[in-house]
Amino acid sequence: MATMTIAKAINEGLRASLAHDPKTLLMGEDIGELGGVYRVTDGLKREFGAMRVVDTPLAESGIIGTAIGLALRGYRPICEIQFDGFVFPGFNQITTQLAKLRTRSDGMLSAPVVIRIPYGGGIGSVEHHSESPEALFAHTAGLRIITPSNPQDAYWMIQQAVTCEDPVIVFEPKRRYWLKGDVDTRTPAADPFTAQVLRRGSDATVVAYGPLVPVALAAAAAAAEDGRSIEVIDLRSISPIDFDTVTASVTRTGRLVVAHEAPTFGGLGGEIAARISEWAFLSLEAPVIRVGGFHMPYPVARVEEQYLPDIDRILEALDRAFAY
Amino acid sequence: MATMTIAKAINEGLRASLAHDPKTLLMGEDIGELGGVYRVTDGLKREFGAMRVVDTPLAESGIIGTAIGLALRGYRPICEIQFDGFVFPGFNQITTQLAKLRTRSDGMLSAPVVIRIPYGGGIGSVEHHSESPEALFAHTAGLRIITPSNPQDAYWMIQQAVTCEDPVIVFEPKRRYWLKGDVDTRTPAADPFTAQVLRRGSDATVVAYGPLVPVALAAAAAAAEDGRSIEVIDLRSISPIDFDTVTASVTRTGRLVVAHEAPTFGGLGGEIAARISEWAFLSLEAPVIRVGGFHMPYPVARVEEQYLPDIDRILEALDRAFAY
Amino acid sequence: MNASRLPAAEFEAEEVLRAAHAADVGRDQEPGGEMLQVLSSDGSMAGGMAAEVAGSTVDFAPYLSATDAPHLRSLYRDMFLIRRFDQESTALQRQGQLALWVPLTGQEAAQIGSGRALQPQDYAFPTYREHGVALTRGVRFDEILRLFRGVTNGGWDPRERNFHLYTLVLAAQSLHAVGYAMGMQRDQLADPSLPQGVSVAYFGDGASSEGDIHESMVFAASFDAPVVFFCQNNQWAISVPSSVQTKVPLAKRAEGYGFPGVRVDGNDVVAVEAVMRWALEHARTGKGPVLIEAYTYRMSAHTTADDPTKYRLSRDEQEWQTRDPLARLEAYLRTAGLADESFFEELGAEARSMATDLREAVLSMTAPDLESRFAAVYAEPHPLVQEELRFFQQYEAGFADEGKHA
Amino acid sequence: MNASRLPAAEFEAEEVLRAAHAADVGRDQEPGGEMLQVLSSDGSMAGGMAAEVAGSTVDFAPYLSATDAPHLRSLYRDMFLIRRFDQESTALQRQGQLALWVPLTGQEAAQIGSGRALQPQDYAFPTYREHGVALTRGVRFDEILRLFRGVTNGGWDPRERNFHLYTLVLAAQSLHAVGYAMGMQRDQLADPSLPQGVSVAYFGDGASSEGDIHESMVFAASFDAPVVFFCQNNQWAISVPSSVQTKVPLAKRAEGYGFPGVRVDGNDVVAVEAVMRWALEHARTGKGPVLIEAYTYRMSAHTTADDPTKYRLSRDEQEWQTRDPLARLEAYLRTAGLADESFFEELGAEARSMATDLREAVLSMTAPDLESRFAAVYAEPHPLVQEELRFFQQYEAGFADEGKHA
Ligand SMILES: Cc1ncc(C[n+]2csc(CCOP(=O)(O)OP(=O)(O)O)c2C)c(N)n1
Ligand SMILES: Cc1ncc(C[n+]2csc(CCOP(=O)(O)OP(=O)(O)O)c2C)c(N)n1
Ligand SMILES: [Mg+2]
Ligand SMILES: [Mg+2]
Repeated sequence: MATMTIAKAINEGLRASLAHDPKTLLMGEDIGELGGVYRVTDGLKREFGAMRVVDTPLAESGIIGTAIGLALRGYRPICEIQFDGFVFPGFNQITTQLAKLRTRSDGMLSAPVVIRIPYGGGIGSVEHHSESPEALFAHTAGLRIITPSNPQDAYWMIQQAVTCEDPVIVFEPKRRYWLKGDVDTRTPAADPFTAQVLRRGSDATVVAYGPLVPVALAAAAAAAEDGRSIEVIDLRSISPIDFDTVTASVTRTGRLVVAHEAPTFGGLGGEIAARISEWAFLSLEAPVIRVGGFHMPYPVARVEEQYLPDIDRILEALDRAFAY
Repeated sequence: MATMTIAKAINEGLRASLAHDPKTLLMGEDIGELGGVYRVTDGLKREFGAMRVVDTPLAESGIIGTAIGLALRGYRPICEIQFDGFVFPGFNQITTQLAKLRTRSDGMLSAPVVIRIPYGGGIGSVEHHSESPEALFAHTAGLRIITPSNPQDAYWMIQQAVTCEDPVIVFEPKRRYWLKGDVDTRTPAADPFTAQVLRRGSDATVVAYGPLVPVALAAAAAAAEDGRSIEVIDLRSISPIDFDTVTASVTRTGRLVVAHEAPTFGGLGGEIAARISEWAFLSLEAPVIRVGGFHMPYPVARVEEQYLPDIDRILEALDRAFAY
Repeated sequence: MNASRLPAAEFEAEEVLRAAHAADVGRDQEPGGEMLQVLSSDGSMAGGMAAEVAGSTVDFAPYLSATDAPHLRSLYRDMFLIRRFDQESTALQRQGQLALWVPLTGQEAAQIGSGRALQPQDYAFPTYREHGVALTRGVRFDEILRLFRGVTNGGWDPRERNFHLYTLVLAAQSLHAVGYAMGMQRDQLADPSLPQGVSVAYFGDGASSEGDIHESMVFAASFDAPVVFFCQNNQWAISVPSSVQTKVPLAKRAEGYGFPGVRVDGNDVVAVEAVMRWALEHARTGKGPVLIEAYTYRMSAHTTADDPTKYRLSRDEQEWQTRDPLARLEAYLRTAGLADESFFEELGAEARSMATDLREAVLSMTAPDLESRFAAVYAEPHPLVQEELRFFQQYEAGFADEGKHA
Repeated sequence: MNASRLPAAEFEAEEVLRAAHAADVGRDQEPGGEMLQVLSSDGSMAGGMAAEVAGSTVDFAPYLSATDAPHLRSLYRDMFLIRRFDQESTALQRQGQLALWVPLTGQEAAQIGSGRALQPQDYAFPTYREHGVALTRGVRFDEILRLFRGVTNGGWDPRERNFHLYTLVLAAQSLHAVGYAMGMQRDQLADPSLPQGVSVAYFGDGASSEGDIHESMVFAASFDAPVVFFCQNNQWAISVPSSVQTKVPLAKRAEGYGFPGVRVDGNDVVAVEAVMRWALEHARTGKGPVLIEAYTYRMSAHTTADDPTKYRLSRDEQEWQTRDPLARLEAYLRTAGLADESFFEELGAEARSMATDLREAVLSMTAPDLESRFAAVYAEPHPLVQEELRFFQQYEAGFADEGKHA
């Protein structure tokens, strides 16, 4: 058991993957000498060499496209996209190739490519550095999408992504890179495609993932002071979504708030609300309330605090749910 | 009043736009001499010349990116993407540039680019030619997305898209290109960003758009024989969505089925279900039922009939709604 | 700006087309001395072939098979069979047995010449028209037609044939080819006793404009990847002439990335094979990528859904008839006395029986059912897919049980 | 494969870096005779400048301003001010007044030389480091800093300055520049009395690998668009040396598209200006696009968030100090007697007062509120935006009214 940040946990997870399987390799912009702009790959090039930790030319379609080719040759490439907003030049290769190869080949071919994307806001940065585009990938079948919210998950989920035969996108909550926690490097975390109940409660359920998990927990703690018992679920996997866990919870609590940083309109909160409204129709005492970003490009740093869902926004949503 | 197909109506609409505003121009692959693979731009190069109807190099990012530049110079480019599945090389320019220019410039710059995309299945075609990716654009603020379901709307909506100061994506239901109907070339269609109630009913509401509108109407007709009165709404605009019209309907009928060809998971049906479940919570007698594609790449031609939402799938969904 | 881009409303149809292509004819159809060739359109064979490539003179003589009669006959056989296959497939499409067909007639030399140069350990990434290359990699004709009958998006096991599936999103496969080559490079480092493989990216003149082609060349050059870019410039991207994609030979692109580019007569199977052998050796021996532009012509429509009379002159089509890749090799084989009449007769018979078998195979292809498609999306269990499959099964069962609506 | 790509675990830190860059030094820092230059690093000025460009010899003498003292002084002034601006902005960032800063020190000659060659009707599309070009287009220093203070993603009205907003997605603006040029072309056709404008796409060595750069060159060549591609090869894309993007001069890419490419000493403001004048004239007179590679060096960090000691040798940084674009022009102005001490003193004073004003302007910048952002998303009314705005206003009002949670 060691204490480390999420960034360090991913670094250690990548190290373990590289050490364990000679077919793994890291690819991306500035991941070598520099160790990535967030130092998540720090020291790995020095340790494993330039054939295993590859500073690529500056071209995201090139990164994903060549990773697919490497995977077809039996390798397990782990690509880094430098920031959420820069995944789009690679969108075509992800959506039309990576996701579809298995179906195209009637199940004959696998493309176990892992794509790491630091995502989300709250870091006071410039345009394209604070986005949450996960819904744009979740709609496409053939991909799996996970997002850790703590060091233990971070350490294990990256390794589980690497051993998965399907392509996996790992969205890393960049503003939590420095969040510390215990990591048990011997006992694997739970199946990465399942949700986890982080706090038990009986009056309402809050579902969150990635950077908003600490916010949801804090909101639940605040609500407890008002005498409300809130259950908090960390989704962990965005595609597939572990609806069984959410349904079971809502069936007990009767109320659901879903929170993500991504814009509400067309976001995954809609998918969750729609499905839970159907599956738990008779248990719901209030409509599912969504908390998310507004329908605008992620705003400039000076106003992002007003934009980002925070404890108060979740509490306000709970208030609305309790008003029914 | 003239009778024409949807393809011809768009052709006439484009002709009217080109004739009316010298700053408009068409850009795309094979739209000139050939008139487009669906002949939607037939004859326009001959009529307006190669500076107004431009056969571009084969590069979708290039098409959208140069269209943005032309728009910045005061032009109104109307881009054709040859098939739904080939929009992805242009996704970056649409998502990070076209959608964001206005916000980036604090409202100083407009980029009134129109992007026409034939979409949807049912044409017995090969991979990438039958997809419905509209949700991947709706989640991004800054874009408007519309889809006509009949010749009258097709004729007018393309022209309304061209005069709109915001970027507009027009999804054209390709398997309905040959659907005929009356076009009144003197009286403009309703505001393209509003929904229309196509059939009045009192027992349940079916919301559809684009290629599924005729299917929804046929399902309503079939249900009528079983004594059920179904209201049918043609959404017409996918972003924004005219929730007021849908809410008003559901408040009366108490039941809602949403149908689209796009995969259900992460599709716009989720957004509609989530919002209507909230706005009409106390009126809903059953959960909103979604009918859509399955979570798989659009399947090969020989099985697409089983895959595509049809009259029976909508009737089955209505049955489920009525079971509550 | 050139004249062809000015408004043309006042012209009549044929003139418009002529005007629109005036510039192209001079530019693209007379590529001058840059195009490598040994077997000219009249069927005469030059003694050798040499050219300036990336600053030094390359002698292609060691790579030429011009005097190897059995080999020339077998090249002719492949070209003949694949053309016959093309005709049969076109017929099958016309009869409604295929959803679509993508003809390759005119490009047999480019495809057979390049494909036959490959070694077993090499791996080719086609677009959607490389039926000739498929043949050289051992893909069966009926396997190719499965896609066009709409029963699969694949059709064969790429790992068995070292021939990837057709990729319909233009240029996407070019990056896969480079990545695959990077893998071959790593395999060799890990085990130097392995035969070094080369990866080949096939693409067309139209696709050359896509960003992915550029990125694949940047990556290939950066990592000295053992990859050959094989561009069939067949003059057309559906209705758009190659002059819209480029005004100079596409082979010249290579220089900008620092690796050799060669333009070869794509209708000369001997020259194509030689240039490809040279390029493969270049890549195989660690000297990095090569770009080959095979200058050829799509003699038929883009697909069976296309109507070329809308955009190109029959004059040009006729002109290219005289450069037919099969006719010239046949002429050479006959005049040089390398094949007698019986060879051509037997080949005709072989092709006829192939066509009959093919037709049978196509008619007996079974369509998958949707149920089976749920299993091909993910390698590992997936709750959403399982749930939707359950729904679908129950839904279908509902019909079986009680003969529901409609 | 070159040695620099082999595992290096056994090396020590400095050696690793040396080994990793061994190849680059010979390759990139000695570009040989291909690089155009008149003002050498020691401050001596050659009489003229000529080069082979796309097959014919171009004499740049008519475009040189080497003997025009007031002009040279004003070029120096711009370079001096922009460097001072850079230093002040770095300081402001260190003091927490800016979220981030992107320094340009080292690239003053490339930016001022190219920017000053533009005519009023021309239009430039920058990346995010073109503060020098911004200055030549009349953008105020404090307008540039608004983005870096996080109060806007823009900062000025591009239509007023004919200078587009910074674009952070690498290479995207290059296509906008080509499209803009296509618009200029059409404007001229409609009204030939208009002065023909040229559009300029600025990008870096790293961005050159993106597909959008390729597509922009394909479109520009295809339509003979009046556009100049201006690539500042400052040797680095954050931590990645330009040798990973290309092994040959980037200027060579142009040949593959059929238009001229020139490599110029990007630290020689006189040469840059001349080459840019020539290129603009080329594009302006309908001869089509040009690619200029300005060979320069990013003397500072990539951004204030970057630490270059992680990836490059202080040896190299020192070596480039000796090629400083300002120092060499200062030396020339002094030795040639074109500027006296008072010129430099006055300039120093001007810069100091500029810095003071700038600091004040930055500190008094007002942040927008989120409410105002709702209005900037769409030009026309939008029900979802209106609804969310209403929600937000009520939500905020809730706090004002009753001092809610937390
Ligand atoms: C990314 C993408 N855009 C558009 C298309 C539609 N399309 C299919 S083939 C074709 C022309 C291709 O021309 P070329 O690359 O020269 O190959 P050829 O068909 O001549 O063999 C087009 C535009 C596509 N398949 N992929
Ligand atoms: C599409 C995209 N990918 C990645 C980035 C992140 N990024 C910002 S600057 C940079 C390096 C750019 O290098 P270069 O083009 O040489 O320009 P320079 O910074 O040297 O001026 C990178 C990788 C980005 N902005 N856009
Ligand atoms: Mg072609
Ligand atoms: Mg750089």
